[in-house]
Order: sequence, then C-alpha cells, then structure tokens
Amino acid sequence: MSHPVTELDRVVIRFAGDSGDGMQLTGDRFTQEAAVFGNDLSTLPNFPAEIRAPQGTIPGVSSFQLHFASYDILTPGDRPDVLVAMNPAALKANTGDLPKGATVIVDTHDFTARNLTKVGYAANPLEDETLADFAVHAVDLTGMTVEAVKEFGLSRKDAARSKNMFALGLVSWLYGRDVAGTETYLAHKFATKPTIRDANVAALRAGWNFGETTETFAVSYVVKPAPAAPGRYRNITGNTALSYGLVAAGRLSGLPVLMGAYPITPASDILHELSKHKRFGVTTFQAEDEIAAIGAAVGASFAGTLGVTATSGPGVALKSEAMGLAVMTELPLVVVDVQRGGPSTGLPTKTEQSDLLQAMYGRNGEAPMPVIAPQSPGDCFAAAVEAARIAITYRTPVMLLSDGYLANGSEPWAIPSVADLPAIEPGFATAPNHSTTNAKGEPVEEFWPYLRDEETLARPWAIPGTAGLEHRIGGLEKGEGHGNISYDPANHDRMVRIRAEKVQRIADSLPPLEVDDPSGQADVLVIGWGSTYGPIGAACRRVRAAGHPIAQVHLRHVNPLPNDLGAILRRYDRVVCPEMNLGQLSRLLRAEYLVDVRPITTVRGLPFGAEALAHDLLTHVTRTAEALA
Amino acid sequence: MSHPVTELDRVVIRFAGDSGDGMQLTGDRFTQEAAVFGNDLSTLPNFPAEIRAPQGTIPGVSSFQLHFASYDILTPGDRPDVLVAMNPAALKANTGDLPKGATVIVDTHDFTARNLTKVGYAANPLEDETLADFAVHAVDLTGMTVEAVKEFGLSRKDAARSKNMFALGLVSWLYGRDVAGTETYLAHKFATKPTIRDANVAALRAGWNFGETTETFAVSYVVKPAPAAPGRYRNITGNTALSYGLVAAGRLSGLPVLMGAYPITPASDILHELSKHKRFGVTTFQAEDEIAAIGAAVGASFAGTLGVTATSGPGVALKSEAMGLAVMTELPLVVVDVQRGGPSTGLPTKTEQSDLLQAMYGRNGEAPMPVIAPQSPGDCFAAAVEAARIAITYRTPVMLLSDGYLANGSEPWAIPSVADLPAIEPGFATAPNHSTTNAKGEPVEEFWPYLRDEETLARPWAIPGTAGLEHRIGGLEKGEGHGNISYDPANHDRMVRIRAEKVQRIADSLPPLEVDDPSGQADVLVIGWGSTYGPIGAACRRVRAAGHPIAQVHLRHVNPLPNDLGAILRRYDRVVCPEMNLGQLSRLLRAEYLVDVRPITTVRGLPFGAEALAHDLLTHVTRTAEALA
Amino acid sequence: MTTVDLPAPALTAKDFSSDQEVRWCPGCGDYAVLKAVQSFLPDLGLRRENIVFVSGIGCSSRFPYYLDTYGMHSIHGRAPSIATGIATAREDLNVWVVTGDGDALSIGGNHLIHALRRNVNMTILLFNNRIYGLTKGQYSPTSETGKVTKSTPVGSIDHPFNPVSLALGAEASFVARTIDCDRKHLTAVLAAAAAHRGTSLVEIYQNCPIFNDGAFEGLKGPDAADQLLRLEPGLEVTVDGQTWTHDPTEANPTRQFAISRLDGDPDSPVPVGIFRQVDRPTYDDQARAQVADALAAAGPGDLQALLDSGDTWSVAEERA
Amino acid sequence: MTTVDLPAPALTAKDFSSDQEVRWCPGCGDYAVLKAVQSFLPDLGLRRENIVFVSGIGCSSRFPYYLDTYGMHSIHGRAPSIATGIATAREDLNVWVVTGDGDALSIGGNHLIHALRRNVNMTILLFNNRIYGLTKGQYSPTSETGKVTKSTPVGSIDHPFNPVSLALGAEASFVARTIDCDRKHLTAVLAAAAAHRGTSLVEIYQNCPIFNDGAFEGLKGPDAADQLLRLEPGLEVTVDGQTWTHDPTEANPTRQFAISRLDGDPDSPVPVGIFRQVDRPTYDDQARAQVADALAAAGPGDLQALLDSGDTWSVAEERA
Ligand SMILES: Cc1ncc(C[n+]2csc(CCOP(=O)(O)OP(=O)(O)O)c2C)c(N)n1
Ligand SMILES: Cc1ncc(C[n+]2csc(CCOP(=O)(O)OP(=O)(O)O)c2C)c(N)n1
Ligand code: SF4
Ligand code: SF4
Ligand SMILES: [Mg+2]
Ligand SMILES: [Mg+2]
Repeated sequence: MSHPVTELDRVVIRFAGDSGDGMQLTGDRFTQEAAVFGNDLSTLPNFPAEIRAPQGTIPGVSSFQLHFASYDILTPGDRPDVLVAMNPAALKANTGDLPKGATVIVDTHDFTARNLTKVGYAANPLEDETLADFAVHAVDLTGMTVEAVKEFGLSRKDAARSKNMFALGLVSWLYGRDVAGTETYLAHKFATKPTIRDANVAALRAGWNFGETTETFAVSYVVKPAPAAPGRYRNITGNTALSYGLVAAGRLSGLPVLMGAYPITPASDILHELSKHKRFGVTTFQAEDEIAAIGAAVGASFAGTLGVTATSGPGVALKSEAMGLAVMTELPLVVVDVQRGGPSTGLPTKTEQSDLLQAMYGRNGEAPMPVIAPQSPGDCFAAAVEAARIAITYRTPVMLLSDGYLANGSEPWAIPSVADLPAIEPGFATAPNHSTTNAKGEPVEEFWPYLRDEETLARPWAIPGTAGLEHRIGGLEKGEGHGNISYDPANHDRMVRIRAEKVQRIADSLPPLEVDDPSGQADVLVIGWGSTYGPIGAACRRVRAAGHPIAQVHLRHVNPLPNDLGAILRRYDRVVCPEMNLGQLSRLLRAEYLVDVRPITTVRGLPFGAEALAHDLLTHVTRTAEALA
Repeated sequence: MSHPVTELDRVVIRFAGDSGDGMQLTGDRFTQEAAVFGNDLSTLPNFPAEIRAPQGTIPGVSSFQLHFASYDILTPGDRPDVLVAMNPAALKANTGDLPKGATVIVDTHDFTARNLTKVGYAANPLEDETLADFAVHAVDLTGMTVEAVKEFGLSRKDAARSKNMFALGLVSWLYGRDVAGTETYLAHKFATKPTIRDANVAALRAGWNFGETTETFAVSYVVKPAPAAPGRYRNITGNTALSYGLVAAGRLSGLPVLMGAYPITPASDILHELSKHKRFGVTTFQAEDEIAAIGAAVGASFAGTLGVTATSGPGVALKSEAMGLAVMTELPLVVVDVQRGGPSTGLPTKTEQSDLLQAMYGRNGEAPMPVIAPQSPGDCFAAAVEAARIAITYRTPVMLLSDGYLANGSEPWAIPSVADLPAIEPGFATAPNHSTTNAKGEPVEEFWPYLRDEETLARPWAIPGTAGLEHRIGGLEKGEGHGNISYDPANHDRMVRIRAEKVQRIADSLPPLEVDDPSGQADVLVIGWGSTYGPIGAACRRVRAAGHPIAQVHLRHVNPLPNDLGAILRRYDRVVCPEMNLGQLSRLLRAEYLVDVRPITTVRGLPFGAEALAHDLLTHVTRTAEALA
Repeated sequence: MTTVDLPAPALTAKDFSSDQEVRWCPGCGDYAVLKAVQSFLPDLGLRRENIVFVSGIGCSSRFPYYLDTYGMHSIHGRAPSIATGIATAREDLNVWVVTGDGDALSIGGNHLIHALRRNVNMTILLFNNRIYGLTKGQYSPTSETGKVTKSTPVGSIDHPFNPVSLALGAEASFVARTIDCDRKHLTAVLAAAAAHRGTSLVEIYQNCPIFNDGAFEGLKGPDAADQLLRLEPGLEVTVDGQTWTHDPTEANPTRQFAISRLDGDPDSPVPVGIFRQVDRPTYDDQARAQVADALAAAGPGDLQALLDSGDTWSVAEERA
Repeated sequence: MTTVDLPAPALTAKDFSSDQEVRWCPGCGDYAVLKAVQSFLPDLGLRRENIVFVSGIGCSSRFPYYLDTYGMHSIHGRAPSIATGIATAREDLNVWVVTGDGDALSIGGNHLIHALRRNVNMTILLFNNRIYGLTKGQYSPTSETGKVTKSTPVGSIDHPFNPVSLALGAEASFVARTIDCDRKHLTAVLAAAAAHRGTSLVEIYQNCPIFNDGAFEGLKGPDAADQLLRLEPGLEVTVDGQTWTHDPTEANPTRQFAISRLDGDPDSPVPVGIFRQVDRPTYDDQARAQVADALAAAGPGDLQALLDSGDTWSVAEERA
C-alpha cells in the first residue's frame, strides 16, 4: 500500500441514499466486514415508512449508521465521522448531523439542477460554501460503476444499481477491510443470476481499486480489533436474537412452540424468522388479526405448547382483552412488543419506549403481567429465554418489551453454548392433586386446577390428553383451589391478591442487581430499562472521563421490580432516569419507592445520543454536588 | 291505627328472593315510595350473572337493598335492619350480613325439606336456634297471596307470582308508606293485562292489610322526611343519569349525538336509554363489536357530531387502539366505561374501580386522555356533561369512569333546571386560518388543521361540508400546525409534548377542590375518586362522630389532576386513599406528588361498608396522632 | 376429528356430565342440545381427555362447564381462534367450539369466516336464538329486520345474515343446520359434523324462552313437517322457480347456496340438514405436514448449529 | 351518494389533487386507480367539501392524502366502521372507503361483512394485490395457496377468500370487480358504484410490482380479451356446465354467486364488471328516518321534560 495509514480507535460511518439504492445492504456488509475483522460495533438502520418513497426526495432517504471501534462500544454513535451520500437528498438530510471535519463522500452523478431544486438546494452544495466544514470527496460513483460493469452488457439502469457495491468497495479500502466475505455473499445471493453477481463483484472490486490507485484519499485508516473474550461470535440483530431465543426456549423446555402473529412493523421479522424453523418444532400461524394471533397462542398453551405472539404497540392494544384471559386462566404465554413511535399508527419505522405503561396496565381489572426488556440486540436472546422461563414456571403471560432500535440494530454477539443454557421445567400435572370424599363418604382423588405451588404460587398445568385431569377454565373469576366459577366476594378479593402476589414472587427468583459505579464515589445514579442501556452506558463513560463519578443500574425486569432496587435507589442523592418516552419508568419508580426519580426524556423516534445525554447527566451531577456542598 | 308507632331516623332494608321473584321491582317500588315521602335514600341492587339462575339456589338469589333516612345519607347501608327473605336460599345467603336484633320477614312457603337441603340447611332454621339473634316473622306470604287473588282465576303458579307485591304491601304498612303510587304504576305496567294488574293490586293491598289487621307486628315505624332544598326531585340510577347527561350535552352544544355501542353488562342500559331519545337528535348504533362502535363514534365526530361510546372494562380493552386514533386525530369523543369486576370476564354484574390505570395508560405510545368520574348515581348526569365539555372544548377523547354500583344504584336527584346549564361551544372552524404565498408569490389563505388555540391548545374542528377547509387527518404523526404526515424527529418530540400539555391545560379550567374538614383540625386526609364518595363520606362522619377530626377530598378529575391537589395533600400528616382496586389512584398520586398515600383496598365486587371503612380510617387517625404525639 | 385411534373405554352420557350445576333458564333450548351432545359424545369412541370444548361468551357459551372433558370458556367471539391454536398444536385432540349468534356472527364474525376458509379441524356449534341472551335481550345479526328489543325500541333496521349463505361464501367445507328440539336430527347432523375433517359449522336453531320466545315456533310441533325442508342428498329443491338436486358433496357451492336462500323467503320451508360436506385439505394437517416434511428432509433442528449460523468469527484467545 | 342536490361548480381532476406528494413505488397499480378516481370525481357533480374518503392502513390506504376532499387515514381494518359513523351522522356527505386485501379481508373482515349486510351508504374500493404491501410482502387472505412469501417460506396453506362470493354471502347489495390498468372499465364500474344507494363493494385487481408482480399479468396486454369475462346484463355465462344469464339486478344472488365461482377455476376467464346491483333500504337512511319519524310524531325533545319525567316529587320550602 502506497498510502499512509492512520490508526483510529473508533469510527462512525453513515451510508445514505435513496430507498432503492441498497444502503441497508451496504451497511450490513460493511458491518459484517468490521465484525469479522474483530471490531466491536453497533448499528442503526433508519428507513422511511414507505416501501419505495419517491426517488430523490428527503423523505425517501434511507440510511445505515455503523459505529466500529477497537474497544467495546455501546451505541451506534451520535455523529458520523464519515458520510457516504448517494444523491443530493441524502446529503441534505444528513449534513446537519455531521461534526466539523467529517469526511463526506458524495456520488456526484445525481447533482443535476432539477434534483437539487427538488430537495431545496438553491445552488450546488458541492460548489459553494455549504460543505466548507467538511472534507468532501465528490466522485462520480455511478459513472465509474457503469464503466466498471460494462462488460456484462447490462442496461445503464441495471448497471448503475451496483453503485452501492462500488461505494462499499471504496469504503472497505479506506478502512483496510477485506471484501472476500462480501464476494462470497454476493455469489450466494445472486447464485441464479450470474450476470448480476458478476457485475456486483466487479463494482465492489472497482471501488476498492479506486481507493487504492487514485489519489483521492490522502490516507487510509486502520481501526484495530477490540478486546474480546475467546469464543465464537456473530453479528446479530435484535429480531433475530429474539427469534433464536424463542426457538431455544422451546428446546430448553422440551415444548413445541406455536407462534401466532399478524405482520406489523417492526415486529414482522420475528414471524419471518420463526417460520423458517419448523425443524425445531416451531409452528407459525399468520392470523387474520392480532386478536386471533394471541387467541391461537393461548389455545396452544392450553394444549401444552409454548404459546407466543409478537407485535408492536397497536397490536398490543388489540390484544389487551385476550391478555386478560391469559392472566385469569394462568397459562404460559410470551407476548413480544417491539415498540415503535406512537400514539396510534405514529411513526411505524422509528423506535420508542412508550408502551411500558401499556404493558403494565393496558388491561381491564387488576391484571398483573411480568414485564421484561432486553438491553441490546444480542441480549434479546437471553431476554426471550427469560420471558419463557417466567411464563412457564409461573403460568403467566409475560410481556417482552423490545423496540425498533433493538429489532433492527445489530452488534457482535458471543454465541452461547447450548449445553450451558439452563433447562426450563414445564412440570405438567399428571395426577390428581386433591383428596376429598364423595356423597357416599368414599375417598376420591380429584384434580384442582387452581391449587398452587406453595413457593411460586403457580397453578398446575394439566394438558388435554391427560386422563383424569379433565377440567374447564375461563375468564370468569375462579374459586380458590378448585377453580370453578365463583361469585363470592371474599374469594374474588383473595384471588385478585393471589394473582398479584404470584407475579411479585418472581422477584425472589432474580439475581441481585449490578450497580456499575467504578469509583464507588457516585452521588448520582442513572437508571434505565431496555434499549437505552447502550447510550446510558456511553454517556456515563463520558461523564466519568470528564472526572465525575456516576453510577448506572439497568433493569431487565420492570415487573416485578427487583427486591434490592429500593435500597439501591435510596443509597444515592439523586436518581435520574433517561427514557425514550415522557417518563414512564420514572413514574413506576416514584410510585413504588417515593424516590424523586428525575426523568430525562426524548421522543424523537431515535435512540439517545451519548453526547447530549452525557451533557444532561453532567448537569445532574454538578447540581447534586452543589446541593451537597 | 291501633298499633304503636316508633320513630326511627334511618332504616336499611333488604329484599331477597329467587331471580324470578321480582325483588328488583319490589325494591324499586319501595324506593319510590320512600323517595316521594321525602326520605333521603341510597340503593344497592345485587343480582346473579345468570339470566335465570337455578331456582332455590344460593347463586340464584337476587337482592335489593335500600337505605332510607330522615337525614342525608351517603351509602346503601352496611347491614340490613330488615331482611325480607322469600325462600330458604335468600335467607341463607343473607343472614350473615344481619346485625343482632335485625328484623327478618320470611315467606315460609318454600321451607320444605328438599329446598332446605338444597341450600345446605340440615334443619329448618325457622325452627331451631339459627335465627335466635333476630326478630323473626315467619309468614306464609305465598299462601296468603294466592288466597288474596283467587277471585281472578289465575293458575296457582301465576297467582303466587304476586307475592312480591304482598311483601311490598306489608313492608309499606310497616313503615307507614302510601301504596297509591305503586297502584298507579301497576295499572300502567299491566295496562294490557287487566287480570294480572288486578291480582297485583289485590296482593299489594292484602299485604298492607295483613300488617294493619293482624298482630304479627307489635309496632310500626315512621322515618320522617329528610331535609332537602326546595326543588323538584326524582329518584335516578347512574346509568339513567349518565344517559340524560349525554342527551343534555347534545343540547347544550347544539350537536347531534351518535352513540356507537356493543351491549355489555353493566353498560348496556345506557344504549337502551339513549335509543329512546331520537327526538333529541340522538342516534344509537348497535355495532358488531366494541371496535366498530368506537369507530363509528370517531367517524361521527369527524363529521361534526358528538361521538359517544359506552362499554365496560373488556370493551375498553378492545377500544384501546381506536382511542389512540382519537388522541392523534384530536377529535371530541366520550368513552364511557362502566367498570365491573375484572380481570378478563371477571365478575360481570359486580362493581369495581379497577380500570383506572387502563383508562390512563391502556393505549400504545404516549396517548394521554382526560379521565373523569362521577361520585354518585345522580352525579353521573353532571359528570357526563363535564366529559362532553372537555371533549368538545379540547378536541380530545375523554374517559368517563362510572361503575356497576353507580350504574344500578339510585338516589334522589335534584332535577337541574335546563336553563341554568352552561352552553358548550363547538366552535367549528369556518374559514382558513393560515396565510402563505404560493409558488407564484401570491398570497394564499390555507386551512391548517393542527394550528392550535393558544389558551387551550385545541386544534380547529373543521367538518365536512365546509368549503375550503378540506383536509386529511389520520393516525400517523402530524406536522405541527399544517398537520401533514411528518417523520421529523424534532416534530414528533414536540407533538408528543403538546398533546400531553393540552390535556394538562384542562386543569386550568377546573374549580378549586373542596376539602371537607368541618373542625379544621384534621391531620389525616382521605382522598377518593368515583363511587367511593358515599362510603368514604359516611365513614368520615362516623370517625368524626367518634370525636376524631378527619378531612375528605374527592376527585372528579383524575387526569389531569387538579392544580391545587398537591398543596392540599402536603397539608396533611397522612393521606389515605380507599379504592375498590389494589391501589390505583394511590399509585398515581404517589408518582405525581411523592406523598406517601396509603391505600385501603377492597376488591369484593361490592362497595365499601361504611362501618369497616370507618374502622380502618380510625386506625389511621390514631396512628397519626400517636406519631405526632 | 382425531386421526389417532385410541382404544377408548366404553363411555356413557353420564361420563360426559361434569359436576357443575347447569344454569340456564327453565325451558331454554340449550338444555336439549346439551343432552344430545352428552348422549352423542360416547359414539365418537374417543377418550374424554382427548376432547376439548372451547366457547366464547353468551348463555350458550357456558356449555363447556357442563361437560367432563377439557374445556375453555374464553372471551367474546374468539373461540375459533383459540380452537385454531389447540387444533394446530395437537393432532390428537378432538376440538369443538360452542358459540352463539352474537358471539359467532357479531363480534366473532371475522374469526368464524377465517376458520372456515382455512378449514381447521373443529366442529362449531352455533346456537342461533336470534337474540343476545346473556346481556338480556338486544337484537343480534340474525334477528329479523324490524325487531323491537331493548336497544331498538322502534324496531331494528339491520338486514340479518343468513349464516349458511355467509359460510358458503366464506369457502366452508361443511355447513349444516338443525334445531334444538329435534333430538334425532340434531344427533345425526352432529355425527356427520364430527366425522368431517376440517371446520364443520352447525347452525342450531335454539329457542330462548326469555327474550325471544317462539322464534322457531313454526318449526316445532304439528306443522313442523310443512315448515321444515329436511335436506338429503338427491332431494329436489325448487328455489325461485328453478329446481335443484341437492348434493352436499358437490365442489361448487352454488346449488347449496341456492338452497340456503330459501330461508329469506317467508313462503318457503326452512331447509335443515347438511348443505355442504366436501373434502379439502385442512389447515392444521398441512401445518403439521410442513413440520414433518422439514424434519424428514433435514432431521430435527440443531440449536447450536442455528446459533452458529451466518457469518461468524472466533476469538481464540482473550484479546485485550 | 348524497341526496342533496347542490349546485356544484364544474370541477376538474386537478381540483381533486391535494398538495401532497404521491408516495407509492414506481409502477404501483395504485397510481392508475388514483388517476382514474381523480378524473372521475368531477362527474359526480358534487362539491369537494361534501366528499369524504376514509381508509385503513396499507399502501393503498394512503389514497385519501392525495385527494383534495375531506379524508381520514384511520387504523388497520376499521375504515368501514368509521365510514358508517360518518354516513349515519350526515346525509349530505358522499362517503368512500379505500382499503386493501389485508385491511378489508384480514383484520377488517368483520366490519366489511357487517357494512355489506347493513347496506350503509358508502363506496368501498378494495385494492386487491393479493399481498401485504406496506409490511413488505406477507401473503394475504386472497393469496393463492402455496404462495411463498416472507412469512411462508415453504408456501402458504390457507385457502383464499373469493371476495365477490364472500360479499354475496354477506348480503351485499352491490358487488363489482375491475382492474387497475383498464381505465375505462374502472371508471364505468366506479360510476355505477357511486350511483348505487347503499354499500357498494368494488374489488380492484391491483398490481404490486415490488412484492407480487404480475399477479394479474394474464389479465392485461394482448391475451386479456380471452382471460377476462366482462359481465354485462344478459350475458350468458357457463359455469360447471350450467349456463346462466347474468342479471345483476336479480334479488336472489344465486346466479351472481355462481358466476363468482368461475374465479377459482384456472381454465375459466376471470369475471369482471358488476355482479350484483339491487335496491334495498340502507341503514343510514332508515336510522335518519327513525329520527325524523320521532320528530314528526312528537316534535323535538324537551330536555327539561325529559329530566322531569318519571316519578318526581317537589320540596316547596327548604326542609331542614
Ligand atoms: C368484549 C365483550 N363484549 C361484550 C360482552 C357482553 N356479551 C356477552 S355475551 C354477548 C352476546 C350474547 O349473545 P349470543 O352470542 O347470541 O349468545 P346467547 O346468550 O344468546 O346464547 C354479549 C354482547 C362481553 N362479554 N365481552
Ligand atoms: C393493528 C395493526 N396491525 C398491523 C399493522 C401492520 N399493517 C399495516 S398495513 C398491513 C397490511 C397491508 O396489506 P393490504 O391491506 O393488502 O394493503 P396493501 O399494502 O397491500 O395495499 C399490515 C399488516 C397495523 N398498521 N396495524
Ligand atoms: S336468556 Fe335465553 S338463551 Fe339465555 S339461558 Fe335464558 S332462555 Fe337460554
Ligand atoms: S409495495 Fe406494492 S402495493 Fe405498496 S406501493 Fe409498492 S408497489 Fe404499490
Ligand atoms: Mg344468541
Ligand atoms: Mg394488499
């Protein structure tokens, strides 16, 4: 290599183009290259709600951001160091996020007067002062791509389609990344279309060579591998990890899995993924609506299968009544909510954490449901297994709260060894559990479907096909123990409290919380749940790097809250809770512990930026210090 | 009258019999007699979920309790002073509630060995010590009824049916009540069946005469009229009052009303009542389900009508998604939830307050809705008008939380003068509201559907048919002002906060809270919402009567909470919140004000008993006093 | 219908009665149907534990409580969905749905038509009393236009569904109608419905003496013979002047549909019996076949291999 | 259709185009339908402000944004309910529903069949592309069995609905089918649908070039003539060997149903045009008539009298 090479410890790169430009694929492939190289990484895809938004418009821009580093990182990064913009719209939509000095690689091909006007550029930004703060590389990526693939005889339009691979090749060169994996990938993907395959590979190589042979880029960079424990890794998105977690839960419990679902963004991929795993005893049922989907899952659970349903906020709203039935019948059920921007249809492709209170309270009557949340894309696996453990052990519907960021974002995942995963015991009832005498005074053995395990308060799960345990359940109030309909006031009061207590008892099965407070000196505790783990962690690092101690604790279990949480919260002078909603966990904590939890909220459809969050946290830290001084 | 007459200041009487025995009618009529006489009163009907539960069984017992007094009372009473039991099941089911010394009037007719065994009486309770604590009058009501009506040539079975009128006549005599009103009522009800009419009237008179002429009762009683402000009164149930309130809201706003509903206990009577009032421009639509019902109401609101839907908890669960649409489209809508025992199908005919958190949070995303609750049956009228005022003024769906007790319970209601009710101003948009220039630089007037009123933050309501204001709304996020779809992150954050702020601003339109603390010395404040008003008030009276000051405040508006509530709560050493759930308002208050609100909860499907509640309150008062000492 | 042939012990109607007290109103048509079902169930030759009754909400939906089988009294309108889950999860279960005209055709209409088109193995007993019984007497989607009820004081204005026509339009593979009071006919129809593989819909005219007494009065008692058209294969039926030979097994549902339209005609007898009975693949059999095929083709899934799939990399030694 | 005759100014297609950028994929069949509707709307002779378009969720449900009328892009499957509210509230509005095969037949199936049986004044445009477009390509209730999609990697096992048969089974008064690319046919069908009093259902075959390209390929281009059976009153149609004379106005829907079954037959042409067009009272007209009758009989309600009704009593002087 004739170019000088500069070492960096982290890079944030954003690929942006029209929805049809293949930016998600470009990002995915570059992510894969970085992953295989050994960087730690985190990604943030961002696409419009339209299938194909109008070409060349700002709403039509699709982007993919990747943060990769030589140390462990927690977020996809706030501001791109490098922007690859495939057209004027992509440039316009993204320059606002760039820090001074960022590198901008622009495909000049579409910078016609008409296209510029369409997005509101009065003049060509490549020719005026618009991009003065950035290092701009304006190159005709499209033109060069067409040139590179001309031997394959494609139409100009089809030829130009490979420009994303040209861009990928160029960026791969820039960071010294091997494109062999992508070549294999292309060979596989276009196995049946050899011309397309060859054109893409040619474009990819041409991009790489363009970097290598021209003087466009003065330096290239290297970002060394990040520290990592030994083991096998793969890059994984939250939706895939969650699906694998459900498949694993079936295996670990020995139960078949029946997933009822109705497609909805951003949860549909869970249905798509699970539909591939019939060999694991997983059946998927695409229902006519969300209610039928959960209905089938409840039916399947009654029949001795692990019933699962996955949806997003509007679908959860529709499932509310049926979740109540699962609460009353005390059947295992996993309800996955991949949260998106609300209310109503809201912002379907954006992320948000605003279904927490719906998950807690969105049912008629006192209908408690455990609520658990994964903290990163890879963690969706473990969270799904945990949801199934609780559902099966305690005979209860469980709400698993993922979100759009986790669903589509990815990170390297240390692949667990299946042998190390703990079994889940369905413990089906097989025999009568209650002795009584019949009218003639003879002893009789009966089955009482609401006679509970003393420790967990779980009721027995007797599945059809088990002789002698025939019984009827339903949504009317049950008599304690025998489970027949009961209108007795005292019984109802007792049953309402027992159902609440059962969910509360789950807390006894949880490990102690881990508070991250490296200095042990913090006065301020930051608490979060779900996908804010990364940004909060990154922000805390910044605060600490600026010389201020700060503690972090993160909740996987939001209901029941861990037994040790109250004591932890009271240990700090100030508790701060960042959330992608208007302060929903804050409300729960304030009500539960009477601690003045202070919300930091963002409802932008995007994860917290670490920098901005660090700034807010710092304010809390200094205010607290002032108050204590 | 030859009998001695004793004066009482209050009586609680319970009529109990088989579901088919007409106890609800007997209770209603006696209530009417008491009302016309001028007593204050409060009623509690209680009936099984089955249409006709099996005869002679405990689950088949239907009862009606009436509390009437010579002073203003607040509850239907805890324990009956008088029980009228029409069969062994009714006796068995109700004796547990009787205080020592209670009067028990029993129809001996059905006390056969078989019937006794059926309900678990080993021996005839009329003949052993079972009723030793009570003043028992065992009379063959059925036999005497049959005798009294024999001239009408009815079958024995039909003749016996009038036994409830015989019982009513007897009890009317006992309390010196005029039966003329009931005779008129019977004449009207059975206008087309003269024989039945005559038999009922004959039985009624026979009952009265039986009391007058026999020596069965040593004394009769008089309960004098209660103090009352001048005016016209009627006895009214919550469901009727609520329906009238909706009719009135239509009149006061000048809007037609369209009510979409799907029948569900205990809300169906609102549909039934409203379906009678077409002359008031009220249209009722019995939809295929709860979702279609609210859908039609939302459509009607879009079209410039006051959209209303009424249901109970399971129906609210189903309407969750559509309520979110109403939040996003900011259309006026009144959603009535007549709460019943939950979760799931729960206890359909029983009362509960357990949908409060569902009302607050049972929607995806940040979807704030005002929540208001009536405090007594008659108050349902004013609460419904208030719900409509908020819905129309602020362009928002409003949740009106009634419950089974309010719905079917009744009380005397001072009929408002229509002329005194305040108008509600729909303020339809009639003209463009925004000036801009078109491509040619010419000024253009546009209509922006999301340009808000500065004070209320309400958006304009431009209804189809208004030329020039054509616009499109929907469930996707709206751009501030213009209302077109917007995926902009900053806009979304702003809109989420604006919607929250709009609901918050409603608090500025509320009157100051009234704290009832006669002595001004209370350390303990009792706070409640909805139908617990009566029992809490009655319990507070008892506490005060026992020499302990205690303060009471009651919320009509649960969301937003009144502006002065925080200061009020902080004024007291202890705040106690009785609720018919596991502490839902307590949670809201704790989260909002960080005040250690202490819940007192009952989930028995029945209102609080004033005596038991007074006992609990007293404990709080003495503990607080101890702590302060 | 289960495909698993179990050596079932000989059972009697009594074996299928649960210990719960039956709580319908005196004279309710539901009693007769319960009796008929209890008497008929032993004929299935199945073990009690392999039978599941699922219902929605309504008077009729109390049915499962009275049968000593597995059962679920679910929520309003959703029984077909729950039954779909049960049937798909378990080949060895015999699944029944009990529902009312409100439960099945009002709130649950969509689940019903989707179950029919999918042809999931279940037998649906639709108790049609043309009224909402449990909520005390509002009109239902099968009530006649003009009906005065609690919610329609001056008469309903909805045009009713014809459940048989609706089911035929929804691709049903088995559709029949019978009547509560005719035990023999009811049992015969039940037997055919239970024997059918796929979704069988049986509409049962059921009298509600409390809120809609006599809705089917003409179809009972002495005149019944004139009023009822008992469908049999080969029966010649005249509709609107056109004569049809009834063949429930005909793939094209047109003639069956034609016969279903007799219902709307006040001058025609009401057709009862089996309208349609055709074989086509069932949803749950195919779902299981897809699982079986996947297993046959590639063996049971290897969880570790699944987790290890895709582009992976290894870190051999701690990299710090 | 409105009954109020307004002196509408002469409008053009352009008057019906909103300022919002159309955001379907290039080549999407929705464009053609939008153009046709925009061009056709002026023919209604109505004022823009008296027209309301309501849609559910799906690609096609974006339709209202592009029309400069009143409109609501509601929630998935519920447009017919919302339209029912609008139509019942306002006699003077012309109400349209725009929906997809998923929106109308999957999640919204129940509202659709109930709207049809009630016969509420609205014109429903059902864009059938036999796929879920907006959620990126899962099979729908009209997808052919065996379809490989994202959610059915080894082929779907659901038997599809025939929307026309379903509608006829649901007592529809107007049912038609047309195709996105045939502007003339589409416009003619739209005109008849809009003119019909009651619920008109128009199924529009619509190509989704992204997720289900060519679903209706045979029906376009040179072979179209053989593949399409253009229904006209009096046309002789042979189904399963039986010949029928098409009469959309016939009260008994049997023949119309028979013709709808041609669809399932791969060897037969696909019938398009008007299957059924019969007059029967509409829900909203009757609802308004009940209000009008009540008013005519007893005059406008007196609120004070209502509140004062029942057994009342008066307290003349403060009673303390
Ligand atoms: C979600 C919901 N909505 C409404 C109800 C009230 N409800 C219970 S049963 C029923 C209709 C009953 O009619 P049908 O299905 O015909 O049964 P029947 O009682 O006549 O046997 C209704 C409206 C409910 N339980 N749940
Ligand atoms: C309650 C709810 N469930 C699911 C979705 C996701 N969703 C949106 S549109 C759609 C189906 C679209 O298919 P179709 O109606 O055929 O319309 P098309 O996009 O094909 O025009 C689905 C499943 C949603 N928006 N809301
Ligand atoms: S109300 Fe009617 S359907 Fe219900 S149990 Fe009574 S008689 Fe039967
Ligand atoms: S996905 Fe299909 S239906 Fe949707 S806009 Fe694109 S082409 Fe049209
Ligand atoms: Mg019924
Ligand atoms: Mg579609």
